Amino acid sequence: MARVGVFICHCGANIAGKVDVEAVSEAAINIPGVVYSSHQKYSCSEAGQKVIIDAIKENRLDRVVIGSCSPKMHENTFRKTVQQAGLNSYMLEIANLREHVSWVTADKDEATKKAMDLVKAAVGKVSFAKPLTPGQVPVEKRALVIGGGIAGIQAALDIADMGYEVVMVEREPSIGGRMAQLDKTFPTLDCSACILSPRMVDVAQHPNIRLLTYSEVENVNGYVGNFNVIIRKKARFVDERICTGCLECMGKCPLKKKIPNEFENGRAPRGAIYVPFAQAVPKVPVIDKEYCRYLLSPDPDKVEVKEGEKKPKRKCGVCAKVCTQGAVDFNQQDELISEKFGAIVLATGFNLFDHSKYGEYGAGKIPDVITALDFERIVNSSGPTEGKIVRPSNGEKPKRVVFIQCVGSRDEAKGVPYCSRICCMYTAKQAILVREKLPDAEIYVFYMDIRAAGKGYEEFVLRAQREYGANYVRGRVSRIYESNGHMVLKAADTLVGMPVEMDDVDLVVLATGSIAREDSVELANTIGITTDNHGFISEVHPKLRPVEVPREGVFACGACLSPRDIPDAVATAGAVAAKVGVLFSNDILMSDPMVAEIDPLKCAACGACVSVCPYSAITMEEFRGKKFAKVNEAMCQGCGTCSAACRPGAAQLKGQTDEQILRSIEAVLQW
Amino acid sequence: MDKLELQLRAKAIELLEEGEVSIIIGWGPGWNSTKATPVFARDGETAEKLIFNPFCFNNLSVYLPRISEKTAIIAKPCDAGSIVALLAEGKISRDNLYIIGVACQGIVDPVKLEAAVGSIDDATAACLEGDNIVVEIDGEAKQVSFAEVALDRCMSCNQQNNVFSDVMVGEPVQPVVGEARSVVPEDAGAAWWRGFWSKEFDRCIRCYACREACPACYCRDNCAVQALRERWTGPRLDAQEALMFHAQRAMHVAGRCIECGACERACPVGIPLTLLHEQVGKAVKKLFNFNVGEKVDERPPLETFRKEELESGH
Amino acid sequence: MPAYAYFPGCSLEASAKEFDTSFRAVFDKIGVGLKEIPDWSCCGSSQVHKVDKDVATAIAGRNLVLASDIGDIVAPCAFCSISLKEAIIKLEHEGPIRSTLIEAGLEYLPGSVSVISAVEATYRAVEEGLIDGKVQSPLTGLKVAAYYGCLLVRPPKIAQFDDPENPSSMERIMVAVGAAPVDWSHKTECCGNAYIFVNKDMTLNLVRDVLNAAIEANADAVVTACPLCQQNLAMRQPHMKQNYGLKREIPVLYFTQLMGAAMNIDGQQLGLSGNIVRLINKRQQEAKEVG
Amino acid sequence: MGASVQLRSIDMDLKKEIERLSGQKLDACYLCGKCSAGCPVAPYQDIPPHVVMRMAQWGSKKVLGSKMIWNCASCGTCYTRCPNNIDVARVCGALSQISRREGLVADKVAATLREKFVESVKNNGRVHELSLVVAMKMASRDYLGDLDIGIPMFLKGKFPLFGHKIKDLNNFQKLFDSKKKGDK
Repeated sequence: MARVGVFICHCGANIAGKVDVEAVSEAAINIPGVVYSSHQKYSCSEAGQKVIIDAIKENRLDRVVIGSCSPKMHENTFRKTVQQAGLNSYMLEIANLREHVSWVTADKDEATKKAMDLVKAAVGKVSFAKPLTPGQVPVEKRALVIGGGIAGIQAALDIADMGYEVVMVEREPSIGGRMAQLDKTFPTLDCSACILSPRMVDVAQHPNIRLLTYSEVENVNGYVGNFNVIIRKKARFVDERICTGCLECMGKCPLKKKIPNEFENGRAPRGAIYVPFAQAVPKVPVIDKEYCRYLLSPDPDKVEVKEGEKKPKRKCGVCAKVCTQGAVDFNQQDELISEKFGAIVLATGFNLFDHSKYGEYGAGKIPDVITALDFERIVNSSGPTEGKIVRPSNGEKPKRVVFIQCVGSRDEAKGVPYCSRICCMYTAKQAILVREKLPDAEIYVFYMDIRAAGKGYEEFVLRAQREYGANYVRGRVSRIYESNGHMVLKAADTLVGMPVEMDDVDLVVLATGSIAREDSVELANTIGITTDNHGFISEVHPKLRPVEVPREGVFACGACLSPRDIPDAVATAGAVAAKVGVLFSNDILMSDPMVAEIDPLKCAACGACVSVCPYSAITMEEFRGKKFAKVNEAMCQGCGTCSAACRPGAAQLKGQTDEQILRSIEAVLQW
Repeated sequence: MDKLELQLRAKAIELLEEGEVSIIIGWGPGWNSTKATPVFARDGETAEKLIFNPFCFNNLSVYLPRISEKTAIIAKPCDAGSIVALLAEGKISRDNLYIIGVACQGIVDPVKLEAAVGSIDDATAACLEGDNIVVEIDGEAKQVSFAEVALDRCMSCNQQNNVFSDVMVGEPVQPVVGEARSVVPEDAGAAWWRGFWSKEFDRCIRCYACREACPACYCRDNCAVQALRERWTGPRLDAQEALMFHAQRAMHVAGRCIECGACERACPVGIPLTLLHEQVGKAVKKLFNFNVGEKVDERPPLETFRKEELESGH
Repeated sequence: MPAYAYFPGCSLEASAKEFDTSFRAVFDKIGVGLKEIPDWSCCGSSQVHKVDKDVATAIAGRNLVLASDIGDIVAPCAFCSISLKEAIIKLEHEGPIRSTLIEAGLEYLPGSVSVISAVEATYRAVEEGLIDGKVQSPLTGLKVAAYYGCLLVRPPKIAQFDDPENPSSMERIMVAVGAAPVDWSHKTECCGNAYIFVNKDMTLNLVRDVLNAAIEANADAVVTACPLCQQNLAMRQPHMKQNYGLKREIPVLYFTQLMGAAMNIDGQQLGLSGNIVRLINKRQQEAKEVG
Repeated sequence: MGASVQLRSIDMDLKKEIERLSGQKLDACYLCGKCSAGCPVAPYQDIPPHVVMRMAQWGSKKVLGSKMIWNCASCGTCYTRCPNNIDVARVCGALSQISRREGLVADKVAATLREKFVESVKNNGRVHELSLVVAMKMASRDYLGDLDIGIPMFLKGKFPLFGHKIKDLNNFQKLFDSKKKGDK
């Protein structure tokens, strides 16, 4: 017969304020199997833990129930406590009397009764607990960083500096990310490229970092310390080992001014063979197979030639002809690289809201209504206008410039209820840049609230207003339309409580908000983690575990978690590096023993568990002609799905067996 | 002799002789002519016993998961559905299987037949003549229209000539036209069902014939109720525990049951189990838009995992 | 022949007669049947809605029930179509209002009927090619400003048709009859609806802005699909020219009137004035000379 | 509007009544002003829509005396563009109902229009435009204005002297009388 001890925690007044802890403790002693029961003010305190340890020893308890807060908070604490008393740490069950009872139940008597039921259930469950032992897995001390923006760069450099090997995967031809597209950065106004490009070069030159650009992660298998990742290295058609970066080829491409350059947000052209921008790392061009004439023309070897006809020749191929190194290789194919990693870092960044969803602002069709990212390129001296602020419609200097904030932020109707956090600041910065370049221009900023919480941020916004003469108008713009070569804008000044109208507007800059990458959910699925409603990666705990995600060994930093500015992206990247360092400081990891196991004698070999397992942790085995399913304990995450799907009850989650669950229910039902 | 049966036997013998398969599963004459019985033929002599008529109500696919040699099976449309379901689960291998489909115009419901003509255990002869079933009992030939005594399920079947098979035997047929007899009132709510099943399950003697006859119940010795857990699915003759057993079985075959009715026909105390499985089947159809027995490459919906299920989005 | 349940609405019986007659004539020509809903009543319009939204839903519901035997409803007036559309959405969830209807001998079955406006019905007909071959004298050279006003495409959750900020269906229809739609800024600005009686100054200001925008875009005429828009825009133009800075007078027509003209439907049925007919002829002539 | 609003006197009953009649959640509004910005009639009113919303959030009775709540044209511009999916026209409608009940109508002419319109619908099943126009002319005391428009329309048969009465008027009027069952 089990000897169960019950300990009811007051949690100060958190539990005791609503639950009659004494009554619960007294009732517990009458539950079959319980030989000891008491209550304490704070079970998690050192004194409280001592009471538990002493009681276990004195009363020869072999199982423990603690009625306290959520196991999420203190399960680990109490596991160690019972272990100190000489018990296996899994001979413990926590009845959640705080989150499940006192915090959510209004009536005192009801709360006390519910607490008693939960304790009964816990006793029922723990009575059938079995000692469990954690397994051991070795750690592959290499990190994969997905995304080569400022967050990924920082994380990669920090991890590499600790002496661990890093592979960085970036899907664009160059690293640099969003920050590379920016002109100046707030609130210091230093040049974005000037502070970023040294870091990019560091990545390229670091002996511990291997850079895979123009590459994407295709599949992730395995578990913490032992991930198997398949990376698709897309065909670049230029051999990175040979190319010297002279870029002679780019100038000769007949399409050199024909294709919108994504890096310039489509506001400047590129060729079919190109590097996205001057400081690109690596400075090796790619050939865009969607456009390249050579690659699009039919392969003569594959064309059927009728008698008497000439074999067709492939078109163009100029780049290959001008390359002195012979680096252009039209026969290159996508390459699948399979690598092993101990940790994965997500730094996939963000996208900008598509303002064509705002019909009232011209749906992207009015040429002089541009986005903030367009503005960054226009104002940048290496951008399409060499830094001259001009109206896209006619190339003239604008006299009246209007900024509109919260376009695709704080707009529930457009599916983006959240604040993008960066727009207030970059709008102030852009207003300042307008004033610097166009001393006579009128500048207006339509805003709802100014959110400038950050070091030097509020001062920066005030400078935009006071020193640079940006007129801030509190109110949202309702509509923009063209009239006589200019724009008319209908707005409201809510501080005076009046509608206002503005004629002869020359340039409108929309502060488009941050959204998740369009394929973030897909990526999350590939990696086996989750996103929030908006596609941002979910962290384990927003306050206490802000860079960990619910799959062990996977971390995230930067704007793929939520909208954030450069300082925050860099800070989280550093945090991730520290977390990876902690992980890699172990040679061996202890795995959670609460994993599934399958009784081969009960298994009917239906395969349901194999097909429902989210982590591909179950395989079909055969022994002497009999098939049965088997769990790979290192890959199992203990979700219990197999156990639910298993008809004969062969699959059981250790520590949460059918027997334990049924005993809990029976205890509550008082069978 | 029926042309269809001749073809059937010829095909079976051919398959055996050519070594295509080592065993043929089909129906043969039972201990009385209203009761066809399964036949397992390994030689031509046994294969000569094969028959097919409206009394062949067993779903023979129930034997497939237990046989690992090369097998040919004679399948009517509903049995073929079971075979598809078993293939979809990977429980049997297509490579080891040769399916002889038979065109089927309907099967006699023994309960209806008995109600119409009296104790069919005493029948001395029975056959389908035109649109009527003729049964001879105590020397008296009793005649009843086929539509009157056919299985409800056959009235709504539209697969009679379209059987998932390697070869089809028999001429195309017309389905039997009649009306299904539902005992369920249109407005049946939870209370009605509770009353109905407590009455029905009170008769259950826990013989497990339903389970044995069911092609989806291949767990056999590993069946969950083998645990006979006290107070849950205990071994007592108790309507509640019987309900628990049958409800559990219904859940276990949900998304895999083709509602062939083999369980109901096997039940010695006449519990209308098909009704239970139909109810569950409707829910599966509605929730997952899944038709059991339609595709060989789609696992049952309750046995699949999609990555979206990892809480992404919502 | 496909057939709609036709809901003319109060205005089309009176002040907007030519919308009624021209719409019927055009649909007759393209072979789409219109069966008037027997004993139809007020749509529940925004005025009733503001007094009691449930009563408005109930009286709109009456029309839905009466139409359900005929088919999907086409309601030319923008107010009517939006009221009826909203009622469909409301009645889905409003059991008590459905009970009220039952008390009045009307049982509404959710999903039994749907509602579209005249523009939607015409747009569908154009897309289905029903007007192909019916346009005998295309309105070549005629520049039209398609005016949607408010409730034809708004609010999008209820209207569920076209783009609320930059609609283009009427332009598509105009192209189909050979006219040249102009791009202009005020196609969805409000005309002030019935407030001409309440705040005349306000309404005339709004109307002036709309018309001047069409004039600036060089339109020959404005086409509408709403009785209130047409009347507000068409009437009082001389007065506005004198006192409100209206740049010039400009014809304002129902889109169906122009369609009818392109299909050679008798001018009497369309209610077209001689001036318009002459304008159309002039543009056609000019186009011929240029082309 | 004189004296300051005592915030502790938020009238929750009024606020709830507005929410019930309008079906809109007032607290969803964060007062960005987009409704006022696009509202075609706002420039001609005493207060713009977002101020109506703010006062409604307070449950301030002052809003009942506003002209804006009577002059909303129900054009749907605000609702179409509102970031929080609020139909401000419905809020104005609810406020005008309460305003009429409390005798605080600021725009008598607009109130008459509504009253006559609904009366016409209730008595005939449809609106008789001519009687509505005449009633409005009387209410606004603009007896002769627009005669230049009205007379030709009348002559063209666009203003039939007598309205159409629907046949099933009896049942139709029941739709006005029976109240929503959940109301009491």
